[in-house]
Amino acid sequence: MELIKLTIDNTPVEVEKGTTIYQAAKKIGIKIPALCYMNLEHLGIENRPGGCRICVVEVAGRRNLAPSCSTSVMEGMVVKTNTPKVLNARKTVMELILSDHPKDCLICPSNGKCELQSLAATLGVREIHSVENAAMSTYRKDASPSLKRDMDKCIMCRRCETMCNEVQTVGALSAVNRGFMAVVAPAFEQDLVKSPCTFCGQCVAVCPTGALTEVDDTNKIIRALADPSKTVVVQTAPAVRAALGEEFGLEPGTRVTGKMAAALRRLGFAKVFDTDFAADLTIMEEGTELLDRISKFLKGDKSVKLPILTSCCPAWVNFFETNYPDMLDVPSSAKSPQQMFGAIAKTYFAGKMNVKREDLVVVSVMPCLAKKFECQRDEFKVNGNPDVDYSISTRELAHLIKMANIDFASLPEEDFDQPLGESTGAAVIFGTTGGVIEAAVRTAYEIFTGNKLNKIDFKELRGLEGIRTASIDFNGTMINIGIAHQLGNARKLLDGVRSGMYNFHAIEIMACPGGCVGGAGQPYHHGDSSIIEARHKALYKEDEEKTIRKSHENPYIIKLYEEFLGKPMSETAHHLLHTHYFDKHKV
Amino acid sequence: MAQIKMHLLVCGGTGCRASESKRLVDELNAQLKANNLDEEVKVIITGCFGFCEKGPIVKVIPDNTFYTKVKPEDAEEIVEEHVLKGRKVTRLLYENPETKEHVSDSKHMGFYQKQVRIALRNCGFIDPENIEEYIVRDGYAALGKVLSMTPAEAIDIVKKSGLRGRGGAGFPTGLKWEIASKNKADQKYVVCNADEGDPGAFMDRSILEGDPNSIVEAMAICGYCIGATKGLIYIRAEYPLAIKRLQVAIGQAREFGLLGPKILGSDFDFDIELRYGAGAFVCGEETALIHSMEGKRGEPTIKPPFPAEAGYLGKPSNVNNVETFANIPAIFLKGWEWFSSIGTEKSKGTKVFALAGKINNVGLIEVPMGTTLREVIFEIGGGIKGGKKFKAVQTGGPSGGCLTEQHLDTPIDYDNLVAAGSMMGSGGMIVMDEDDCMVSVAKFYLDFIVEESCGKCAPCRIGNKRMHETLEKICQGKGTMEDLDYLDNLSKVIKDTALCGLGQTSPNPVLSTMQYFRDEYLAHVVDKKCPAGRCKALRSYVINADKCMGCTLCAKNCPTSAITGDKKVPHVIDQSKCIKCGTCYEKCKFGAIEIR
Amino acid sequence: MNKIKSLDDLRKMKQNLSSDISIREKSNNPEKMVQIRVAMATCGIAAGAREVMNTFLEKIEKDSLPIVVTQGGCMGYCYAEPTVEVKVPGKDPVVFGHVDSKVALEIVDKYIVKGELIDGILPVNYQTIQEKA
Amino acid sequence: MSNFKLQDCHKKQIKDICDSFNNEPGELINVLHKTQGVFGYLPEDVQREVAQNLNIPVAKVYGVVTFYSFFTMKPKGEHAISLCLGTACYVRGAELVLDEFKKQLGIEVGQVTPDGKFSLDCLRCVGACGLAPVVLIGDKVYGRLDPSKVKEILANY
Repeated sequence: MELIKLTIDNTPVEVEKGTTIYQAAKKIGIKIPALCYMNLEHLGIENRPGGCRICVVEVAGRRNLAPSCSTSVMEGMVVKTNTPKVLNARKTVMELILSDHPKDCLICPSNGKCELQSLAATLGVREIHSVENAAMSTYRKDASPSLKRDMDKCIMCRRCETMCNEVQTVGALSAVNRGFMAVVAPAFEQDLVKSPCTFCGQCVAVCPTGALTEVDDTNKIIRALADPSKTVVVQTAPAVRAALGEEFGLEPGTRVTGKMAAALRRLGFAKVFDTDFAADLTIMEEGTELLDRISKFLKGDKSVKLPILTSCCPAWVNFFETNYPDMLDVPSSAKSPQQMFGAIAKTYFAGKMNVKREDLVVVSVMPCLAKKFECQRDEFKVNGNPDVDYSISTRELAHLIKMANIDFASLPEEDFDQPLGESTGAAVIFGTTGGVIEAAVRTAYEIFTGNKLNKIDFKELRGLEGIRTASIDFNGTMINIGIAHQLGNARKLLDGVRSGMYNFHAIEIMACPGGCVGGAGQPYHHGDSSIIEARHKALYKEDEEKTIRKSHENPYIIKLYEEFLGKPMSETAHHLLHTHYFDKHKV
Repeated sequence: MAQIKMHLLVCGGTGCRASESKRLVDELNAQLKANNLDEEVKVIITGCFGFCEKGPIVKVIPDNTFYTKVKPEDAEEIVEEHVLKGRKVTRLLYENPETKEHVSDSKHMGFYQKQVRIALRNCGFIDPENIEEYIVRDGYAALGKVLSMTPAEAIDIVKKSGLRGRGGAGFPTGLKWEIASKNKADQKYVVCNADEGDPGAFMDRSILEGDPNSIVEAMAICGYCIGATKGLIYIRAEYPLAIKRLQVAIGQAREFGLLGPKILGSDFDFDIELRYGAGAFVCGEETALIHSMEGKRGEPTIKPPFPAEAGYLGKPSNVNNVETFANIPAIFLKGWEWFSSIGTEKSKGTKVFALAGKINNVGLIEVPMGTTLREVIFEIGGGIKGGKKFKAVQTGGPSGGCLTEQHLDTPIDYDNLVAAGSMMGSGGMIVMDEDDCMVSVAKFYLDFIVEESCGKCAPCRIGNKRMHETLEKICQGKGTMEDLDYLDNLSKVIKDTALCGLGQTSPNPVLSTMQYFRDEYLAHVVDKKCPAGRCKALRSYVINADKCMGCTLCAKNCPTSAITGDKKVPHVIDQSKCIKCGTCYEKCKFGAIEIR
Repeated sequence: MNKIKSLDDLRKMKQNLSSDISIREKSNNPEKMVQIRVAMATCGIAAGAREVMNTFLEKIEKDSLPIVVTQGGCMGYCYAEPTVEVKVPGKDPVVFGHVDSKVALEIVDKYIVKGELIDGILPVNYQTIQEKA
Repeated sequence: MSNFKLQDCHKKQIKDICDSFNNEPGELINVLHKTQGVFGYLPEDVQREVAQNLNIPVAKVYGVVTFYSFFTMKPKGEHAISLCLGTACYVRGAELVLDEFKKQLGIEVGQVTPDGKFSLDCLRCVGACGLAPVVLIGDKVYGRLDPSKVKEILANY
């Protein structure tokens, strides 16, 4: 590899050819401010339109300023990152951006988390030259069940467009219009619900301002908790425990399972349950379905659809309903853990507690924004009453805790309530890419072969590469597995299956980068993908520390089948835990 | 009826008419009649000779004698000496400024060398829809010549000719070709940028309409040089005639085997397709143009990578504009030595300009690099319309700047124009006179930029909008000195930080007018006056009591009843009610209403 | 149409095509033909060049004159469109500006038939590389 | 927004256009040119149909349509009036001519007269600067305009 020598702010530095000034500066501890630029290096996602012009630097011999994010280093280059000319340019450009940005920071949903806000502070913008009747670019506001768009706050960083098109290949958003009115929007600037949007929320996850945010349901929770006629229970998804701490200043990757349970209890939830329990249940149903299909297939039944696709991820479900309406019978019919939990809570648990369905409020805390959409789907309602009433994000939970004056750091570690709070290590790793399929393999292997696993960890299924494949030896029968995270990779994998390039028995797909740990409801990563990696590692650590690590060994799951469901794929199970899909084709 | 034996051509251009050419014609006719020559000799009034400084002009046909500064009193001598006796009136002949010799034959006058047509060599001379006429004028011979060389040899000729891109920035064409030729790829592309978008420029359109084959030939030459077999012409959809003629030319070239496989018996294959623009000025920028050809929004991307490395569909692509290509066949036909002998040290050859605005001879001209603005405007262009005073000339379109009287004798080339705060651009040249308000002109260009900005980068998207609003404020008489500082800083920051060439040059009209016409800005800001009277808000209509007859016509027509006064008594305009519609000014028969 | 297969073919073709193809096609003694070229670029057409062209064609047809009318590109005299160039054998070409149907008829009747110039001719103010050579 | 309803015959027309460009997404602009040529404008349903045929998101199509000023989502009048606002026309008083058109037609730029007869738009330089100021009505160019000629010109239609 060719090395290039240059100096940045009088410091000599040597970097590989092709490195940008921005990266070279970072190497010697100079953090050039940037706004539109985003590089999730662990995930291979980069947004570099060169549009904001904040990261400009002076390069000797160049007549204008160079955008450091996209200018490659050259031998002997002399770079200055903080001359008066540079500082004035950055400040002036920031002033321009702010001149076309609403000034309602104090009541903005992104207040305190906004990259634009903190950058304006860093750059020292103290006033904005007022031009009489200065135009503001304003647009119609749009709210879906999951996301809100307030494009008045858009700064055209194009991150959302990159996520939606290049990473997710959803194609709901595009840059539209030109010049001052240019903005990122769905076709015809219509509502997202009319677009092929999957509500994966990755646009929200990367938005540096308050232009794209989640629908805030915290007030509904507060009202429900205060209603004496309601029994309010909560379930928390696996990935939440690995990220919630970040909202309270803890290191990324700190697991806060116990503190989270304690906080939820203090918020007033009647029962603090765990979605992980439902994840174990999912494995029972999905694993059985998988084995069922494989056995039939091996016996020569050609009507069987393989590979089986996981269906835990609601954005993925939306994606295939929209893009692959011809393949609706391929994914597992098993509901997602969130919905299985809701269905069991409002039947089995409600019965145990003797609470009427209508008086039981099920709240879920999810790393996800598509879950808000999922819990409102009609097929998950009984007489209009949803199995899961409200789904809030990790960020919303943090907000609730703060609003309720709970000092998170000093909380004790507490356990979940029973019977819907017990879970295995297999369930915990649902929160990261490869986890669902590993959990399924652990159970399917033992059931299929009748042997105990010697080694519970399937390292070949782990990692952060976008598409991974592995073959697992089921005692002589090779089971081929495909894994994809990010919908663009899912599309590639599926197209490969269609074209015959791949031959899988089972495929796990997660819409978000890294799986649920990188979900759109998680604390903002602000472009630092090491945070997602830390959460990913934390979940495997939690799994390792669990005594029970296979779903079918969860005693409460065994009990649930004994008491209520019978066996996996039984009629009751089918009725409560399985679903069907719809053709929602859109362009 | 007697046969006409002689014609006396008298220039009827505006300049000459101002210097009494009309009376000269009358006098000549009277003299002819007096000598009974009016049946045999005819006086003809012609269009402008473009020699207004020496006007009025009289040219005698058939002997091509050229008289300058002819006064009505000279008519008698011309008729008696030249017409009757066949003796030229030496004292009226054109004097060569260098040799001080009298030149009698107009064909040997230096003036006629001011325009040299290379790119426009065939425009107007051949039927653009007939390839045979092009072939007769040595068409495709350059391609034949090139095919007998190696690509490197051919590129070397382009390099030595000194040809620079005619689309704006003036990048050396030969070097561009060399870079594209050196990048290895399974497919490369030759792209012709025919997305002429400068408001007030129509050079490329004229070449495409008048000589489409020259572009087809040049693109094939380029293809051979860089190793491309495909050519694409990106042309404005607003140019239907140019599109049609290109289609005809491409079709005929295919028929003749001058496009397609194995051209002229060589192993070289080349063909051309058309791609249409759809009304976005920014697509003149090469990366934006390429995105547009790929069916995307025409947003520029950061260079590098340059199109020569990764262009159309990610393949090496060479983008040149129409006029650049039009020069190529001529360079190969007549040699690089010939081409590089024309022009200045760093800018070789000629440049086509679309001369427009407040000028008498609006037209398409082609002059050697190094010609001065004065020669272009006052000699070729015939001076300012209506005998008004020259104020500024805008070159380079929205990316250029306004140049003033002090630049009139500057030789035109790439570097001089940039040094003066403007740029060559594609060749629009808009002349402005004393009635034009330079703040409004700057606002006009900003308006264009705001409308055409792609919106990708913040400085251009928002900065130009704010500049436009500030200029609007100044034109409304609400500007402050801080606004001028604001404009100055914004202009510089946009220049330094905008993403593409168009954004980086967009403040030029403001910067150059602020530099050369600061007085005018100050008049708007401090005195709240528009010296040219163009800014409506700063105008006030006042009745001159000495001239007002009290006819009441103005008062009757005033839409806001701002004018009062009794019959036959001078009227008064109430400034608080006046909306400055100008109706009174138009209606007054006595010129009593004045604009201040 | 035969394809041109070599540079020699091209040269031969050039020689074979007399300086004016259309004249050759129309007459046996091309040296006596008068050529009229109407500038038919966008601005010319916008200013009425098509009507002018039609007037010429009708007039020639009616009077059976040995005149050939062709179209050309912009000659650069945009201020004087429509413009028409007339080349009478043995004389320098003359350009007429601001031509309308009336002037077109005058050009034929006066200039071409009688050799009289009419008001409004435009002096040529440039040279091309062909001439300079 | 328009009330345009896509009929089967329209779908066929769009399909034929897309087919003629091999349904290449890269030909989107050429497809839109042809399609606008057929329908006169590009209503929503037409864009959806184009997206469907080229297998690209309709948001992309819309992004392109709104980027280029040549494309329009509003139907034009029977006679589309386009006034040149290029520099040459501007310095020769095109603005005054525009004001007169607005006054005579009673509409603003970008609008269509209530009877659907005229629509008024501006464009940048048709390249007929010698005739400045210039207006295009349909394909016909009127040059050397001044406000007093506007009424007369409109009377031809």
